[in-house]
Amino acid sequence: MPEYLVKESSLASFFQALTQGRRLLAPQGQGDNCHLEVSTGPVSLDYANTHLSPKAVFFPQTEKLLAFHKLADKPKPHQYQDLGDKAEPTVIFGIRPCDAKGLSISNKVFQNDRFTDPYWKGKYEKTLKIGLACLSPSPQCFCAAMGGSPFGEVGLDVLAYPKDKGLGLRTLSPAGEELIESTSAEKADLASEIQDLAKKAIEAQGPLDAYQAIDASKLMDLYQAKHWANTAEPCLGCGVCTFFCPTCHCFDLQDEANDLGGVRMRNWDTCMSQLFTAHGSGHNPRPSKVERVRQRFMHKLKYIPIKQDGVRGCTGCGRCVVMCPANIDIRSVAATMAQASA
Amino acid sequence: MSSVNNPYMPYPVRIANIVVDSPDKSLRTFKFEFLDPEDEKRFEYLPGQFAELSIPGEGEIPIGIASSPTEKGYVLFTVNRVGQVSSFLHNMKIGDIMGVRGPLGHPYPVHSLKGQNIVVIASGFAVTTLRATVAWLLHPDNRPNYGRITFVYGARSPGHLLFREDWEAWQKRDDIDVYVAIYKMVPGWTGKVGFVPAVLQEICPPAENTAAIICGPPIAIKTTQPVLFEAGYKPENIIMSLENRMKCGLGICGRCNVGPEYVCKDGPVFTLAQLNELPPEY
Amino acid sequence: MGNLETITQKIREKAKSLLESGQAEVVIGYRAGTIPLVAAPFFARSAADCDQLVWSSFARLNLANYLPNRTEKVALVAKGCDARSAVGQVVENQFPKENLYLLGVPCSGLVDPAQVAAKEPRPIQRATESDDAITISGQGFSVDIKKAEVLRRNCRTCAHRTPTVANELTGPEAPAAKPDDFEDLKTLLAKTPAERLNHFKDLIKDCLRCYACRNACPLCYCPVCFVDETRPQWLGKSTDPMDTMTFHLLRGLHCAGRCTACGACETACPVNIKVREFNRVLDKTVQENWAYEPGLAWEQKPPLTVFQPNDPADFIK
Amino acid sequence: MSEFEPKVVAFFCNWCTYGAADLAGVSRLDYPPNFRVVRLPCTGRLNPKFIMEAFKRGADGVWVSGCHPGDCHYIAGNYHARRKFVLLHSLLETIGVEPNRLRFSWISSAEANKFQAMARDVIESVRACGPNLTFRKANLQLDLAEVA
Repeated sequence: MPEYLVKESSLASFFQALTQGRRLLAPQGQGDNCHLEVSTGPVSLDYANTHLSPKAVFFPQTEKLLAFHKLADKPKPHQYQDLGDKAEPTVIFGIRPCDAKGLSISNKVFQNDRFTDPYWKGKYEKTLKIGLACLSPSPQCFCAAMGGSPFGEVGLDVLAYPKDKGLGLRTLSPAGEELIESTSAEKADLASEIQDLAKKAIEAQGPLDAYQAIDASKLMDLYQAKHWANTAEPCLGCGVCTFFCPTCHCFDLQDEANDLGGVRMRNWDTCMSQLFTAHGSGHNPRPSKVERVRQRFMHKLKYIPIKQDGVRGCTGCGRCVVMCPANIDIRSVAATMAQASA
Repeated sequence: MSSVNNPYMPYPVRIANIVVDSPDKSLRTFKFEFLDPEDEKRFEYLPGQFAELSIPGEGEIPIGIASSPTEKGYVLFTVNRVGQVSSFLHNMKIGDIMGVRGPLGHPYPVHSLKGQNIVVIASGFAVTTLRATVAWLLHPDNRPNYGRITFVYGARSPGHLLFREDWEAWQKRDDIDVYVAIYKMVPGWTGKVGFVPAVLQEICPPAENTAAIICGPPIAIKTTQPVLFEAGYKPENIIMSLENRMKCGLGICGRCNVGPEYVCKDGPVFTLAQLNELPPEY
Repeated sequence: MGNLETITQKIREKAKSLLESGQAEVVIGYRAGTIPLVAAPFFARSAADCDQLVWSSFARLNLANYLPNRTEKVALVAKGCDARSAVGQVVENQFPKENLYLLGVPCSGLVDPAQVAAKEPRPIQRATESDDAITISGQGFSVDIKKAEVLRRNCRTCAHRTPTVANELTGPEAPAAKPDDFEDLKTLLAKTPAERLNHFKDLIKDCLRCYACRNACPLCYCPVCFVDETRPQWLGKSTDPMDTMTFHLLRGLHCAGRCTACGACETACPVNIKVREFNRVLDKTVQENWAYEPGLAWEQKPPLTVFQPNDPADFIK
Repeated sequence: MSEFEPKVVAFFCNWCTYGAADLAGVSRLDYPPNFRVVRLPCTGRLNPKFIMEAFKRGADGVWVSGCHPGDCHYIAGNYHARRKFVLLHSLLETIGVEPNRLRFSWISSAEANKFQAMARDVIESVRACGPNLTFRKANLQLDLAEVA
């Protein structure tokens, strides 16, 4: 796919063009206050990553799916009706490659081999994703160790990187190319520069794909490894890791109603909660935090790769590393798993 | 958006009948009729699949389908009163409107078992999807495709035996062997007495070219397996249905997984050979 | 050797001897974190483990949280607030006193990463500390910050930095800070109800309802929390602002008269909500009405388990 | 505002205020009909979450009433309750709930007149506060409009 250049002087018109007929979401603010917000551009590139992952754009923490009336004079009382996907044409500028990869992993869950989730699909397909490559990784970043790259292209329509106070761009999909063609960006040959920058950024991160021993090992060997009780011991069971994870997609369906009617909604849920798997009978397949912590790491590093052609469910964004109140660091856990399976 | 393509949309149904199934009233069998006859065609299923019973304002519960697709005009579900939704459902009346969402999961592999003998082993109220299976197998369209069929069913007391009319009718047929047992003798009972594994041991059909389909509480499944092994059954030919807490039924919401497999989407039917390779999280 | 290193040495030595003598089967303390400005909970069960134990001003979690339901004999590395919480656990029958060894650390206050980030927004790759300053460094910079400038709010007003009840202290008593005078609450109370409501609504607007504050709290050991009760379900699971408010109000009430101001809740909060604001309202009420501070002695009776016939309550007609 | 009729959820102790309400009725002391009574065995049974639930479901006010200190049927239930009320009252007042929305009283089963006066006072002061909109969960209707 071709590359393009946006000069500093044409940044304003570039972002102006992005907003034509759609809303532009871009990171605003810094540190813990960096969030995706509606923007008219130009977008400041001076941020590490958004505090929360961009999954909420496609999979809001609370999303109302269906609604019904109870009153007999309304049409179809006590019958659920669809509230629709609420999708609007959107372009996100500035998704980091780790998060874009995360979205592509969740996309295969929400649109799996048997079912398609219409609420996710509507929003996913109406959103163009422009990534921003990482020239200098943050201390908690480890995308390369998880098989990704600071210049990763998975899940993106366009990859951008800061260049001479302007932007370098590479389009990655026909929709992305059409979008960039509609702007003032000029074609340029940036292939070798991108290659060089990517190489440098990966080297700055430390070890490449460090956890291959996990991929090669047997599921049950990892599952039955001895370290899980120790790994789980400091866990508080709060689920912050799952709320911040770009690939955690679990949810709870809940009905809420009053005298007039009600809604069925889904809310983010977490496998760290005891209730998550508790049967009505009281039986619980994952009764203690040892099973629950194991589930989370096995899911990321073994179950998802089994289901998704070897792609790991952790993209190395580092949010859980920073957010875990007990400092359970997935890098250390993965290293322990790799060691246990060696 | 067309609701036909939305797997979260329940089909509206009317409660056509309710049968109280156990002396303590904890089990009721609900007969639903689709409000839109077209929905019945869309709800195309096979024995072993389940559906989410959806009560507006209360929530959903995943329940195995107790009727067989060969029975037209309605679907049957037997519901144990356990939590909020099932308790609410138990208080609903004939004529009430609610929803059924499905069919979900994979059925028992009845098509790939063609030409084989089948032994169906049911304990307690898990008999529901097996009742559907036997009804399906005995349908004139299907019966010729299978060899010998054996149905073993046990429950606590005669009052806890579901679908009495069905199995009494099957007992009169000569193309199925029916063994119904209660766990403890009560006056007036003329059938077998004992737990399902003991009954099975007594009458277990030879393993050759035979598949066993088991459904029941974990303890019954666990104690039945040794009997089958002893009779020479291989893990590939022991077929079971799992239960886990579920919400979406679509393999998305994440809670019912057993290792990489989602019970709702990839199950609930697994062979013992498959389960032997998976974490025991069920 | 600075004070911190002395304490670390003392903890390691004591931990080893407690494990060796069988007085403790596990020593719960801190190890160095895998990222800057963090010390992580650590469970030492062997002499080799003990060499990983550290003391630092990043030790923000409350380790008493790990006591309930534990059957082992525990030696707990406890700063003032942790020790008070542990005493509270014993008083509330959540942990047997005979299984507890309190290795008390006189604490000089802990560092709040949010305040550090406010002073130095660049990505921090390394953080080291001396007794009264931290040094943070990243790509092309290295900055010293006085700890006193970036202490957590609760540490700035901590009256019990040295454990009041401990089997042993790792060093000389730390000077107490000026106690919380609730000045900000007094200012707040002078405002109109509508302004106060906006203040508290704004406070929790980012809440994700992850319940990290609850899970990090040593007081929250209920087998089934009210947020998880289903029949009836007291709390909706959505991000409805009223459900979120209800959670914070009831969480605050459950902690009233028990909270030791350890700040673990605010440490755990991933969206930097000052959840202790709710607790402080109640701390103030408890102190004013019943002159009670939790966790200062084994014999204390929590204020909601006792009463005086003449307890003040003018608002009841 | 004149058309606003407040709804108040009242939590009454079975042994005193509940009887006072009864006595007031029998004695033909009229009082406003705006409250729905939840009978408790003792004010000590009152969990703060009951009060929050009432507000969330749209109550404009909550009134809690039990036995005078010293008169508890269970000896000390209302003493314990009193301490809980102190906390609840201070927390809700601080976060900005108008003080008149949440009322507490001690009324024995003989005090029909006090009951009448208190009932009138509670309802009128809640009326003056206006409808409770801030503590009500209100977003269900919004979505119902979409499927009307």
